Amino acid sequence: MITLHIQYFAILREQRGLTQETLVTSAATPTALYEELRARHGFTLPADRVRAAVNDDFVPGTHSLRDGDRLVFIPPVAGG
Amino acid sequence: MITLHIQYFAILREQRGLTQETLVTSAATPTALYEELRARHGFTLPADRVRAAVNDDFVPGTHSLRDGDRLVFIPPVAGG
Amino acid sequence: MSFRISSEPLDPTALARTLADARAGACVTFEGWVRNRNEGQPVLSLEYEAYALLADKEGARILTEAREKFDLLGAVCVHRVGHLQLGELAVWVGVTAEHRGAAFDACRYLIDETKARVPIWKKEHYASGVTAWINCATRGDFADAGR
Amino acid sequence: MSFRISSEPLDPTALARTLADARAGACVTFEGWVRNRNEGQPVLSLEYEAYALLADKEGARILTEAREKFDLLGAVCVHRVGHLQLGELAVWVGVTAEHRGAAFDACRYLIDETKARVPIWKKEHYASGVTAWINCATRGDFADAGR
Repeated sequence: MITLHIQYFAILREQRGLTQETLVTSAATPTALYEELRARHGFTLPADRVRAAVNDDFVPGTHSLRDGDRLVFIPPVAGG
Repeated sequence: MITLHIQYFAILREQRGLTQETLVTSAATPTALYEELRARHGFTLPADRVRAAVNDDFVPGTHSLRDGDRLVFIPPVAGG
Repeated sequence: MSFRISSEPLDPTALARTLADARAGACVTFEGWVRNRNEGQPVLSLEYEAYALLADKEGARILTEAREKFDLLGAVCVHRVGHLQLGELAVWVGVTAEHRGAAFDACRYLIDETKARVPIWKKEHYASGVTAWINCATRGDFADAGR
Repeated sequence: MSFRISSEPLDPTALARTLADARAGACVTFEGWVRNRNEGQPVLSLEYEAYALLADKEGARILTEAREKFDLLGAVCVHRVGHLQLGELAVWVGVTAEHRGAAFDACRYLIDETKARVPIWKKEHYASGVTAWINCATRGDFADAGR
């Protein structure tokens, strides 16, 4: 189990009702954690539309999470 | 013979030393008149690099000039 | 060259002044304004939210790319965050170059890449009272509206 | 939509204000500045001279073409004439549109066509004391210089 600090923005912030939280998880990757949180909190965005950042850098969804990482899930940006 | 009012701009104004003049000519087209003036005043631009306007509209070099026309020879514009 | 996020209103005149350069023959600017409709719906206002730390990093990368691709002299990109009203300036991009081709191309590149890649989100408030995070609909248009 | 020749200095802030439009999401501007070199020669100042009656007509035609080609909301093009110093604004083009693609394309079209077709001439004054009407050389570069 690892401890992660998660920060939420935009639609995820509103759906979670929090700007940040610290949690203990067995999820090994951002995608695995997102699926876990999505099931728990009813996030409407599927995992393939959400990018991840660890310690303020983009990472692939398969990135190996480490104890103490700061994680942000990034909904689609404003675009057009 | 027709009477024409000619206005000069930019390099032609400087080479002619006048901003405008009225003259009587047998030239039937802008190109013919330009060649006549070029020989007389030493304009450096060849006729094929100068456009013509009659009564404030672009015309081809072969346009038929009429008595009383206002004529402008247009050196290459600033471009770039 | 600078990229930044601003929670204060943008001042185009002051921003343009920072680009003054005796070598520059061309200055191209892009301004993104809050407009009164989007895809047919009347819009009342917009909220922009940014993940500032990563936005700054990604913005700096985009500026570096632009400098490599185009023959630039200067470039500034500033994006507002917060609640904006109709007509307000949401983003300002200004580029200087010796010649206009590079200035146009670089300005276009900067705004296109910023909109596509920088973590800034936009929420529209409609006259109907509904709101929607743009590009976050998942079950047809505006499926997430109002949540 | 307007095109004009100005013998007074241009004020970009005031010009941009005339383009305000609640339907517009994008405003692209081009500024042409007097730069300190051209093709390797140090430039001290520039003179612009226009054949105003025909310039106004040709400018109006270019605006009409742009409106037909691109999905514009507003467009303004103003060109200075007279003797300009380094850093001064020689030409200002501003375009508004719902979307930025049209605004960029139209702004580019307006300045490209204006420079290619509108009867406005430019004379450069060099540090060497020589002057030259640009594009009017006939026997190699700057053959007409100083005449």
